[in-house]
Amino acid sequence: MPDSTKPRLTHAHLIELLRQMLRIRRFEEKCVELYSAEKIRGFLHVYIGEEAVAVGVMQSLAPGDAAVATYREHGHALARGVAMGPLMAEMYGKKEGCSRGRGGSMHVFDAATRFYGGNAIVGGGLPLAIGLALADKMRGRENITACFFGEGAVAEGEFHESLNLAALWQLPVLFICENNLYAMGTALALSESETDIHAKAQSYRIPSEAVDGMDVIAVEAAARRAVAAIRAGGGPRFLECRTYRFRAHSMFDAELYRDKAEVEVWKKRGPILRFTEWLKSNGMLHDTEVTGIEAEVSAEVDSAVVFAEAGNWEPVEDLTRYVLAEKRA
Amino acid sequence: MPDSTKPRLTHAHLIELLRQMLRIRRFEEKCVELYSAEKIRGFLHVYIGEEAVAVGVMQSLAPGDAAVATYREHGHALARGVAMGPLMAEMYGKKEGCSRGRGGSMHVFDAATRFYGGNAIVGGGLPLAIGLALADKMRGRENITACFFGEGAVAEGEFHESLNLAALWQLPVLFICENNLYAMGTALALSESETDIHAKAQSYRIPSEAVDGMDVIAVEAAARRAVAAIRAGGGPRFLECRTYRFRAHSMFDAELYRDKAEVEVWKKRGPILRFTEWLKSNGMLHDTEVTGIEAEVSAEVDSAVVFAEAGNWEPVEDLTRYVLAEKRA
Amino acid sequence: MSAAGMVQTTYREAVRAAIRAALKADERVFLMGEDVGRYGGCYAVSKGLLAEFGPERIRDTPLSEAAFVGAGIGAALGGMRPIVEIMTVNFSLLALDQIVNTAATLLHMSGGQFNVPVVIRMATGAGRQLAAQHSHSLEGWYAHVPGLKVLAPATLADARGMLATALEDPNPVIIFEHVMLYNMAGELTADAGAVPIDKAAVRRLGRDVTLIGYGGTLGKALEAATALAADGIEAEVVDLRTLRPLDTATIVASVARTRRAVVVDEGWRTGGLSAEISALIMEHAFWELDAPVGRVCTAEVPIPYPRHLEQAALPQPAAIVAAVRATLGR
Amino acid sequence: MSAAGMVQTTYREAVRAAIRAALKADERVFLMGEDVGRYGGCYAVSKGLLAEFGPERIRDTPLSEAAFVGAGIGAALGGMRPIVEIMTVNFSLLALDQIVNTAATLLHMSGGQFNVPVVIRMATGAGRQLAAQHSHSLEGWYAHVPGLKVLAPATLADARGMLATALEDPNPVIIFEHVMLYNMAGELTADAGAVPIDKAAVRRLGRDVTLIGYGGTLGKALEAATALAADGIEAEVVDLRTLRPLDTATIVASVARTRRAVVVDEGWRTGGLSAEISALIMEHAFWELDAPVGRVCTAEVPIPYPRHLEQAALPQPAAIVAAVRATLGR
Ligand SMILES: Cc1ncc(C[n+]2csc(CCOP(=O)(O)OP(=O)(O)O)c2C)c(N)n1
Ligand SMILES: Cc1ncc(C[n+]2csc(CCOP(=O)(O)OP(=O)(O)O)c2C)c(N)n1
Ligand SMILES: [Mg+2]
Ligand SMILES: [Mg+2]
Repeated sequence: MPDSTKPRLTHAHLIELLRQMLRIRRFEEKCVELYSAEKIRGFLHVYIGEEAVAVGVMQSLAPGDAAVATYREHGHALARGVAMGPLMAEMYGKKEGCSRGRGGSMHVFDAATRFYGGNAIVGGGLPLAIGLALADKMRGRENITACFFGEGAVAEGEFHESLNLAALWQLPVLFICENNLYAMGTALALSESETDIHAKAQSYRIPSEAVDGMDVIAVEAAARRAVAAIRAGGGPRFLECRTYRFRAHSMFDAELYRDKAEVEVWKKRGPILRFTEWLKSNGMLHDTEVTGIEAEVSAEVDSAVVFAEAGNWEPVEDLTRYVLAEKRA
Repeated sequence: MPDSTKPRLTHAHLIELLRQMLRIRRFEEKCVELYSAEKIRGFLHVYIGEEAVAVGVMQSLAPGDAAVATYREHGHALARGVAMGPLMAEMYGKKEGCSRGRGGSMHVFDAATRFYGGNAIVGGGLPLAIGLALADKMRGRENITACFFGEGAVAEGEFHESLNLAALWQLPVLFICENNLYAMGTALALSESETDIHAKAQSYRIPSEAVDGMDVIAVEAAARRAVAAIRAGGGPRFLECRTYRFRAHSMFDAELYRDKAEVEVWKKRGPILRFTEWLKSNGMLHDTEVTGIEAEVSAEVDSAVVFAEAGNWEPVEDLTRYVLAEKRA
Repeated sequence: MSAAGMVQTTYREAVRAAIRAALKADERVFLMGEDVGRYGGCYAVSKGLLAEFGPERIRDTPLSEAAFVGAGIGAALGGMRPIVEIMTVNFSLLALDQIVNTAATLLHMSGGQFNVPVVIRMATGAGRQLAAQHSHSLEGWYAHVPGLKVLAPATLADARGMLATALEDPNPVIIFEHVMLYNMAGELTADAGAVPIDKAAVRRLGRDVTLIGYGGTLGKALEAATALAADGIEAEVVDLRTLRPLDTATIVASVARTRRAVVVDEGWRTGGLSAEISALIMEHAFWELDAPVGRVCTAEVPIPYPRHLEQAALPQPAAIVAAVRATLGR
Repeated sequence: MSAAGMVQTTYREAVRAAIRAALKADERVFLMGEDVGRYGGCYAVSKGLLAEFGPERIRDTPLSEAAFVGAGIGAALGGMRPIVEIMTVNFSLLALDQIVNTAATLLHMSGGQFNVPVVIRMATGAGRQLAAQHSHSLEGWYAHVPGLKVLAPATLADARGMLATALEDPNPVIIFEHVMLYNMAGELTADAGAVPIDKAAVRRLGRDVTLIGYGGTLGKALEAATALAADGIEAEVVDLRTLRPLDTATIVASVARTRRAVVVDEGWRTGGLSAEISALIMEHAFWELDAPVGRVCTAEVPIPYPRHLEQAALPQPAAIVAAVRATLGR
C-alpha cells in the first residue's frame, strides 16, 4: 500500500496540481469579468492567491469524505470535484446550477461530492462539520470531514465551541484555517490577541501545524499527514495555512486598509507563479505544457460559461419549492 | 503607601475574613431552610463550600470597582458589601429587596457597590464585564471589573469572545473562574478537552494563575497580585480558583453524578473549617471568639429574616414599572 | 378501549417513553444536550436513559448551545436522527443562528439536495418563579421561520406521540414542552404511539366563542371554558398543536361557527403568535366575525420573580373569562 | 425654509452625519463594530470617521457579535453612550442573547437601578441578491421584546435625526437601516437634527385605504399609492417609524378615517410584524372596518439568489395595488 501521508511527486500529479490551481484562477477571473457584465450579482468573494490551500488539502480526501467551506468557496468546490458548468450556472442563478441557482456564489452545494457549502455566516460551518464527523464516527464509517474557514472566524464563539467538542469527542475533523491576514478590512492583529492561530488550536489539545499556504506541495503534505492521523483514530487535527488574498474582499471593497505594496510583495509569492517556476527550474514543466494546460482550462471555462448562458431560470411558480422536504426520510 | 499586593495578615483582618465567610455560610443555610418553608422560591443555588473565593477576591477591590457574578452570587453580594437585609428581602421577592424583589436569588443587583448581578445565562456576564471595563478605560478611571463565572462557562462562545476582546483591548478586567469541577451534573473532563483552565486563558495571552480556592488567604493574595497588575495598566488577568460545591447544584438536583465520598473528602478541606483550624493552631483564634462571631452572624441573619418578613409586596399595579426607564439619561 | 388498556402516567414520563421508544426503534436516533445523561435531564425527562442506552446515545454536551445544536444539524445531514435537547428556550437564543441560518435554509439554499431531519426539543414558559432570563415563551419566533416545523404538545398523548412523527419528518422540527406541564398526570393507552402533526385539535365543543391556545395555555383555556359553561356560555377550545405550519382550516372552521374568538398565548402580546392567529382570522373569517378577536397574553414585561407579580403577568383563566365576556358583550 | 437651506444628500450620508454629530456633541459617544474603522463600514456608512475621530472612538472589533454587543451594553452601564453597529440583522442572531437576556431585562431585573442607554444599529432587508443567509428582515422579533425600543428610519430626515434622539433615550434602542435605502438621494435642510421617535407619520393623505409600511417598504407603499391615484383610489400612507412601542393612535386614527388597511412588511408573513398591525387594527378599529386588513409580505421562503426569484419573494408595488383593490372590491 502506498504511503498516503506523502504527496506523490510524480510528474502527472504535479501537473495535476498546477492544472487544478489554474482552473480555479481562470474560473474566478472570468467570474470577476462576468460580475462587471452583471451576469453575476450579489456578493462575490474570490480566492485568487489562495488556490494552493484548497487544491493541496483536497488531495488528501477520499471520495466518502465531507467538505465544509465558506462564502469564498469556488476553489474548494472545483478542487473537490464539483463540475465547472453547474458551478458557473450557480453563479448565474440558473436552474442548472449545482444549488439549482438558489444559492449563488456564497452557497455552493453538491451532494455527489459531499460538498456541504458555502456558508455566509462566518464561523457557521464549524458546528455543522462537527455534526457530520460525529455521524461518521457513530456509524463507524472511516470518513473524515474537512472544514475550511478564515482566520477571522477564529474570534467567533462558534469556533471555540466547535473545537472543544471535536477534541472532547475525538471526532474525525480536519480544521483548515485559511489565514490570509485579513477579515474584510480587519488585520489579524486587530482581531486576535494571540496571532499565532495554530498555537490557539493547541489550547483545545488539538494537534496543529502551520504551513506555508502559498506552497501547494507543503499544504498537500501537511494535509496528508493530518488526515492519516485522523483516520488512524487520533481525533481532530488543525492546519493553519498562511496565505494571502490578492484581490479585494468582495466586489464592494475599496481596500483602504492595506498597502498596494504589501499586496505586490505577496503576489511575487503567488502559489501558481512559484509552483510554475519551481517546476520549470526542475525541468518538470515546459512552456508548451503550460500553453496546453492553459488552453484546456480556458476551454473548460468557456464551456462553463456557455453552459451557464444556456441554462434556464427557475420558474417563479417554483419559488417556494424546497422550503420543506416533501418526502419522508 | 501599604503594599496592596499582599494580604494584611493582621489579626483583625483574619478575623474579618472568617466573619465574612461565616456570614455567607449562615445566610445560605438559612436560605435553604426558608426554601423548604416555601418562603424562597424559583431556583436557589448556594455557594456553600466556595466562600473563600468571593471573600478572598473581594478584598482586592476598591469601592469604585465593579463586580459581575452569576446565579450563584449570594456570597459575592455579601462579600462585596450588599446589606444582608435587602439581600434576604430579595430572596423573598419583597419590594425592600436589593432588586426590589423582581430579581430573586439569581438576580441580585446593587448600584451602591457597583454589583452588576446576578446573571442566569451561563457566560452571559462576561461581555458585560468587558463593557464595564471598557467604559472605565475610556473614561480614564482607575477602576477594575471583577468577573466571576463557573468552569462550565468556559465552553461557551461568550467566554471565548470576551477573553479575546479583553486581551486585545487590554482592558482592566479580573476574570475569576470558580472551578468547582461540575457544571450541574457535568464533570469538567466531560465539558473541556483541556481541563487545565488557567492554561486555556493563556492562549489569549492573558496572564493567569491557578490557586487553591479553598484557602481564603491564597485567594486574597493571588487576587491582590492580579489587581495590582491590572491597575498598573497591565491589561486583564485570569484567576482559576479550584474549589468545590458541597451542596446540590440547585434545590432540584438529585446528585446522581458524583459520589458522596468525593463530597466528604472535599468537605474536610472546607474553607471555613480549615481556616478556623489554622487560626486556632496559630493561636490567632480562640473558641470564645468563634462563639462571638457566630452569635453576631446569627443575629445578623435573624434580623435579615425579620427585615424580609416585614417587607412588602410590590403592588400589582406596578407590574410594568421599570420596563422602560422614565427619565432621559 | 378497555380501562385495562390504560396506564397512569405524566407528561414527563410520556416524553421519556417517546424518547426511549425512538432510541429502540432506530439506531440512528440519539439524544444530545446539556445534562441529559449523568444528571438525568434538567427537568428529569431523560432520567434512566443513560443506564439503558449508554453515553454514546445519551450524550452529555458542554455548555455550548451553538455548537451542539449545529452538531445535531450536521449529524442529521450525515444520516443520523438526533434529538437535541436545549434545556430551555431561553438558552436557545445562543443557538438561533444555527437554527435559522443553517437548519431552516439548507434545503432551499442547496436547491433541494440537503434536508435536515433533526428534532430539537426545549422547555418553554414561565410559572416557576425563575424570573426574567428563565421565563421566555418564544415559540412565536420559531413559528415565523420558513423551513422549520414547530410543535407544542399540550396533552399526554401528544407528549407521547409527537416525537416519533417529528423524527419521521424530513425537516427540522422544534418541539416546545411547557415547564408547567411536566408534572401533569393522567391516563394514556398502554400502546400510545405516534400521532399526526398536521392538524389542530378541537378539545372542547362549544357554540358561543372559540378559545385558541396551545402548550401551556390549553389547560387555562379549558379551565376558562368550564367557568364560562357554568354561566351558560359554551366555549369551543382549539389546541393549535402545531405552530408551524398553522392549521388555518381548523381555526377558521371553528370561528366561522362561533363567530367570536379569543386567543390565549403566553408570549408577550406585541408581535407574538397571538397576533398571527388574530390576523389569520381577520383574513379568513372577517365576514363571519361578530366581534373583534380578543387576545389574552403575557404582560409586556420581563417576568418578575415574586409569585404574585409573575402570576399577574401571565394569562390566567379569569382574564380569559373576562375577554370572552367582553367579546360577547355580556 | 429657503431652497438655499437645503443640501443634497443620501441616506448613507445622513446616517454618517448623524454619527459624526453625536461624536462631536458628546465625548461619551463612540462607534464600535466590525470593520467600522479601517474598512469604512461594510455599507460605507462610517467612511472617513476613523481619520476624524481615531481608533478609540471608531473602534474596529473582531468577529464576535455576542461579545461586542455585550460590551456595548456594559459600556452603556459604565456611563458611555455606545453606538454599536452590527453589520446586518442576519448576524445579530449571534448577539440576540445579549440583547434579549441582558439589555432588555436589566432595568427591570435590577428593580430600576440599571438602565442601558446603548444604541445598536444594523442593516436589514433583502433586494441585493445576497441569498438566504444575508436577506433577513427580523425587525418584528425585536419589536416583540419589552425593554427595547425599535426604530426604522425610512426617510433622509429620520436617517439623520433618529440617532440623536435614540442616544438621548435611557433605554436600549435598536435602529434598522434597510440596505436598499443607503443610496437613496434627496434634499435635507442644512440644519437637520434630532427628530421625535414616538410618533408614526402620515406620509401621504388619502381617504380610501390606509397603507402601512416602514423602513424599506415605505417607498413601495408610496409607489403603490401613486399608481392607485392614477385610477382614482386615494391611499393614505402611514410610516410606522418606531416599531416598538407602536404608535397605535396614529394607525387607528387613519384606519378609522379610511375604513380599510393594507400592511406592507418585508418580514415573512406568518408571525411577522404585519400580523401585529393587523391584530391591533382588529382590536381598536374593528367596528370601523369595511373589509379585512390585508397584508403584503415576503413569501414564506428563505430568500433565493436569482433576481427574478428574489423579487418574486419580496413585497412589490404591484402586489400592494392588487391587495388594495381586493380590499376595495374593485
Ligand atoms: C457572523 C458574521 N459576521 C460578519 C459577517 C460579514 N463578513 C463576511 S466575510 C467577513 C470577514 C471574514 O474574514 P475571514 O474569516 O478571515 O475570511 P476571509 O474572507 O479572509 O476568507 C465578514 C466580517 C458574516 N458574514 N458573518
Ligand atoms: C446558556 C445557559 N445554558 C444552560 C444553563 C443551565 N445551567 C444553569 S447553571 C449550569 C451549570 C453551570 O456550571 P458552572 O458554570 O460550572 O457554574 P456552577 O454552577 O458550577 O457554579 C447550567 C447548565 C444556563 N443557565 N445558561
Ligand atoms: Mg481572512
Ligand atoms: Mg462549576
